[in-house]
Amino acid sequence: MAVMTYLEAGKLALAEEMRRDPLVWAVGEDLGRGGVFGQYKGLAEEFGHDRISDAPISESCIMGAAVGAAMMGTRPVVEMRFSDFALCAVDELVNQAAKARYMFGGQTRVPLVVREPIGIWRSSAAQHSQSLEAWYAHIPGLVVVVPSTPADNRALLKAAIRCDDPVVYMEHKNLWGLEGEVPDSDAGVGEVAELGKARVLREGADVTIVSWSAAVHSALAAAGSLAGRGLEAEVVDLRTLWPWDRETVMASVRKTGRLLVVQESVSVAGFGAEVAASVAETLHAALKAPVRRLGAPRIPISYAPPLEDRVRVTEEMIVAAAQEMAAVAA
Amino acid sequence: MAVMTYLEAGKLALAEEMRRDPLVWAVGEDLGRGGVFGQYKGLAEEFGHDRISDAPISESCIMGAAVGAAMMGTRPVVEMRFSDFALCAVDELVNQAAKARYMFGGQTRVPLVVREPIGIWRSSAAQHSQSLEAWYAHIPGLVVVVPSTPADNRALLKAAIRCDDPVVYMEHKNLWGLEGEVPDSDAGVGEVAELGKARVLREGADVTIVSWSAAVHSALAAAGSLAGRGLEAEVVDLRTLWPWDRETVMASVRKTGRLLVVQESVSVAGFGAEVAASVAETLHAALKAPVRRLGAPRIPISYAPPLEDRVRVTEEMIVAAAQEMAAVAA
Amino acid sequence: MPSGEEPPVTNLDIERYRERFRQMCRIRFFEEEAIAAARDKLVLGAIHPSIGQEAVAAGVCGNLRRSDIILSTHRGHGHTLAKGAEPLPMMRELFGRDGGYCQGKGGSMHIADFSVGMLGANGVVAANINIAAGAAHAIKLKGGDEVVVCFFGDGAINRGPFLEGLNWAGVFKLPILFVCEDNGFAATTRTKAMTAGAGPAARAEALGIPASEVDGNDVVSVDETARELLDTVRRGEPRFLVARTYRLTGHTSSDAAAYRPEEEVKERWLNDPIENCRRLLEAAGVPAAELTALHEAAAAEMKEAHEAAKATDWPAEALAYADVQDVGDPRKGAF
Amino acid sequence: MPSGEEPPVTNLDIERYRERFRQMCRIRFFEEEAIAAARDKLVLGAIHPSIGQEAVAAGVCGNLRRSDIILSTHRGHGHTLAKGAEPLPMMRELFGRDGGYCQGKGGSMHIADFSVGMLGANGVVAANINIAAGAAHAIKLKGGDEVVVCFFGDGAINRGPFLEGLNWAGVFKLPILFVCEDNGFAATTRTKAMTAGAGPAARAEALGIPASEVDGNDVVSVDETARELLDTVRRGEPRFLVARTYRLTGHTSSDAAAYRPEEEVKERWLNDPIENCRRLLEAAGVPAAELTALHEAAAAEMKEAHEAAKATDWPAEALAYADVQDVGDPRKGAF
Ligand SMILES: Cc1ncc(C[n+]2csc(CCOP(=O)(O)OP(=O)(O)O)c2C)c(N)n1
Ligand SMILES: Cc1ncc(C[n+]2csc(CCOP(=O)(O)OP(=O)(O)O)c2C)c(N)n1
Ligand SMILES: [Mg+2]
Ligand SMILES: [Mg+2]
Repeated sequence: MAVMTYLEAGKLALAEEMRRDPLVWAVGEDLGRGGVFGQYKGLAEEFGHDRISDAPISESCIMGAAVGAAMMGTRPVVEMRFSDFALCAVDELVNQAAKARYMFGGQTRVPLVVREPIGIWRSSAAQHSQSLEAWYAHIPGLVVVVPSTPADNRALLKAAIRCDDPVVYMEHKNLWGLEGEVPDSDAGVGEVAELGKARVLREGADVTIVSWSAAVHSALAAAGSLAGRGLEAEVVDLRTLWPWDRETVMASVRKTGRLLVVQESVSVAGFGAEVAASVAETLHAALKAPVRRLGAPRIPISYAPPLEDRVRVTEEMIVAAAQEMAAVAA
Repeated sequence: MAVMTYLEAGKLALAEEMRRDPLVWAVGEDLGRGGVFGQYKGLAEEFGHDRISDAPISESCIMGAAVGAAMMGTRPVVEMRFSDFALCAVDELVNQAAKARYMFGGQTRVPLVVREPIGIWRSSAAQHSQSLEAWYAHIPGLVVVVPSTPADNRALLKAAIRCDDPVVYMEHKNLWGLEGEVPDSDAGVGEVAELGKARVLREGADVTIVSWSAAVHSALAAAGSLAGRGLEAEVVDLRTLWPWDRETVMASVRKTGRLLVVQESVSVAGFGAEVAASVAETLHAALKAPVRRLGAPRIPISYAPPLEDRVRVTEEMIVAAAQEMAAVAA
Repeated sequence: MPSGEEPPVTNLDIERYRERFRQMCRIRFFEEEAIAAARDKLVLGAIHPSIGQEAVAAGVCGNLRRSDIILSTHRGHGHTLAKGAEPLPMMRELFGRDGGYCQGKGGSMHIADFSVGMLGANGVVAANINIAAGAAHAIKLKGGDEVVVCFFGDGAINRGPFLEGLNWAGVFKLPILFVCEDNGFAATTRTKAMTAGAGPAARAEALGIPASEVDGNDVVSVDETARELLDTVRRGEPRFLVARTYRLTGHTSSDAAAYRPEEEVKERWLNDPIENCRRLLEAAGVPAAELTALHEAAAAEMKEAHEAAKATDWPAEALAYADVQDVGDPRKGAF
Repeated sequence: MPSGEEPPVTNLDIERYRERFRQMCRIRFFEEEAIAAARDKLVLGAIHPSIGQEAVAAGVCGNLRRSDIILSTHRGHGHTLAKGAEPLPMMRELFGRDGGYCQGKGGSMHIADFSVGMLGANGVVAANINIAAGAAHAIKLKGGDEVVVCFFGDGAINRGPFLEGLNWAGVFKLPILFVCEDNGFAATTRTKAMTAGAGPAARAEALGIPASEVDGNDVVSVDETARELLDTVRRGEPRFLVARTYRLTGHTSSDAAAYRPEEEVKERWLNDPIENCRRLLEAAGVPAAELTALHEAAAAEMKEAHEAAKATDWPAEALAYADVQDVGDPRKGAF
């Protein structure tokens, strides 16, 4: 075990996969000098500028070229800088990458990873803060990964790179500096994740809190507070949204009888709706309280902190919601 | 009342609004010769080529230019041809149009209408058949309209054009030829819809079927069959997805105790999840059966009819689902 | 070369152009069969015939190896055949039948044959340009000597990917030939009316890609220019070719093209690339009967494909769920 | 014009360039205050200073009427001030305070002042090009005689909207001046390395927009060329201006720009557009003291904006829910 940041863990994952497989390469703006957050720092020195490739400010072509390069047998890792800029490349991702294998009757695969840093972070405002994971979960052909810890950023990124499907890989900008233990390279376990498996981060009998990405940490903090108030929350980190781990979620809710989904993104038509609707469809009779979602209001993200804060789901909100849910049964 | 097609009703709405307001104009590829489905046929003759404007194959610029032209006080109606091509203009719609008013602190508005024909239609395959209304419902700042009848295509398009917010207006390609009664221009009522109001198309006490766009017609047909089997379905056509008419839906489900959402689009993370989750959150105790969604599987849309058909929600599926739901309570 | 009075051509590579003639005939008859089948509702979705443009497909692709790559457009039957795909699985795909190249999932606009390096038609105008740049990028990364040819229309030059993909090819010095088939129209619109500046070649040059222009209805010009350009491309430099041509039929098989004068079309039929080539070969001494035989053989081949496709079953319904993705495969019930 | 040995300029329009000098000083000091405030964490999000590029903003915008329109970029403080926006509401916006131009919702990258025709900075590179084309389109439709100026960087020319927006302006003959500020860098990357072909002017010309190039550190050249071009633009023809300049500081206020040699930057500081202009005015007979006074007044003005912004409250929290949309307004509880 080594302690490292979420950012370093992602870099380690990429470096390890590039060492393992010469067909893995990364491309994006400014990568040669480390990328906008330093996630690629030093990699060009080891792998050269062909494999840690700069790109013009051409998001469509970065994504579209990755599709072509993936169909030709390489494994591109595409850096979009901010997930918001991936909106300049949606045709390439949704109409091309996601559909090519199917449309062409299985003649090809598009093994690419699109890294799309998401989330609210330091007054970045409306065009640099979005979390649109729900969009990609809706698109057949795409895999959606949303790591919340350093260990997962290594294990999931490695899995994403090895995956033969196009993967939308959403790191949360506010987690870059988060430190945590990461298994050693020769540990043999925990190094490469299985995509589609949630993790129960904390067990509890009273309420299931399902979350992903940075919101997991608020959920965990809230679970801590709740425990002090006599309420045991089970915290499930989905880790991947497509596929999402229905079994783990259902098992937990079957036990607790209560589901609270906690997401940073806009609640309306967010992925939490899928989880809540699925649980309501499947476990209606087992529910001790109605399913519930917490997420951002349907407003753009502001620059000024007091306004930006209005879209955040806080520990207090989670605690309050869980308590209300427990009170229903009481 | 006059009988006309869905297509003609849309054309009438645009013509009427263009006559009323000289600042309304339409722009898109091939509009001068009537547009790809003939929705603009004859309009250039009446309004000239400046107001029924051709465009280069430049979806980004069509959308982006509409944003600028809207901020400058005109009211562009943007034609995207197939909603799939709007994926070439997502930055312009989501990062620009939807956010400009907010980001700029209310200094401007972006009164544009984006017409995005959606849906499965005549073996159009994966890149010409999508229905991504859920995406736009998730984006703060956007209004989302999904008309299902000729009368609504007139009344809702007129309302969309008069709306000061950016409106994603999704006509269903399979409805172009649908005929129906449309109020006369001087009727005074029903001419311009109020956005955000659902319509109860059929009353019933046993199950609420919520639907929108072309799927409404399958829902209605199913309700007819169900009536023959002693089950009275209430069919609610949402008409707009943002805002969506929670009150009407909740009132109906409060009465019937059962919610079935019927959508053509992919079920996973589709808008049906929002409706189902909201009802489960709000009316848990009043439900006689679990909420339920019917929608497409998470697969791209095929070309060959037997494969294409596999994503369709049929009348039979709706009937079966409603009967199963009724059986729960029985 | 519509006139019949050329001097006898002496140094024409007869073998070569007989083969091109044959290829053009095959393309023509494939599409005529497809149009007829569309009328009979055997072809399901929209098809975009390339009738009148066959010399571009035949002239360019005749210079490619099997391992070379092409990317095509919505109007891609010609490119696909010329790259070596078989008519029967193509026709089956258009009919949405079992054994179609895409198992009936794609149709005309998504036809592909990866086994001959045909990486797909595309339903989104200009989207193939970036994908092609990426394919060439992969070849360079892997150190191969294959080339990529990317076909697109004159309407595609107004989409952003034109700029992004050409710039990309220039920056990374990729082995790619861009071929702009300038048929004067984008759907019902005369492309010129919606295009500022001097056109595709000027744009390419401004993006650092040397451009050549040829008469796209003259298979010899296309062939010779493409051959030369492809030599350069194979050495790792991108090139651009504009082929001026004309779409003799409508935008789709159901478009009567009423937006253009009949005389214009009539006149353009006099410049049919197949007839141009026939005249050339005849002038070079190839017996007319030999050419007629090639012509008829092509007709028969495509008629047979039509009949055979018609006799084929629909694909198995279960295929609808196949080949979506491995992780999160919908067949595993996770939806 | 870094040298100090020019012959005395006689026909320089002293009034005009004294004003430009003043404007450049204001921009410089605004940004220096903003950088200092960013160090103190008063400015919240990323800011992109235009230090060294002031002559472009001052030279171009000095030729505009209040009713004319500009669209700017992430590096837009200079354009905004030069178009007539006030420093205090700008600074408040950077601080995220009440009374900021966007009520604290936008910050530096989304600053706008519609009352003076400044239709917004933009956080997405090149996105403003299409929006600007549309603004000009609206002017033409309404029959106005305003013009639109669209600023963007040399990195923006590699995005699709560059092609689409310029083509649009050419096709519809719109009153728009595109201004490419070529500072040699796109973030940490030398733009040349990622740009094929001869650059922005050649691309514009290929898209049918006549292009001019000027020394962007010489406010007189910028001003004179812009004036001329804008006359043409006001008659309804699009034009393109490339201003060669240099970003003297980092990409953002927190970027040390270690990716470029110190000597390069040092040398470029000798070509500071403000000092260039000062020398020109002095050579034309303007007393040094007068220029120093203008300089100091600008410094004082911006210091005051800084102090006043700092003393301003945060915006009311309820504003978070305002101005999202009318229909489906989140304040109506519909979420
Ligand atoms: C992005 C996009 N916009 C619009 C269309 C609709 N469309 C299909 S073909 C076509 C015309 C294309 O013209 P051109 O590129 O010249 O090719 P041609 O049809 O002449 O071969 C259009 C507008 C599309 N498929 N994709
Ligand atoms: C579409 C998009 N891609 C990437 C970025 C990140 N980014 C912000 S500024 C910048 C460099 C822009 O370079 P240039 O256009 O030359 O303007 P300059 O910063 O030099 O003024 C980049 C890559 C962005 N904002 N938008
Ligand atoms: Mg064409
Ligand atoms: Mg620059």
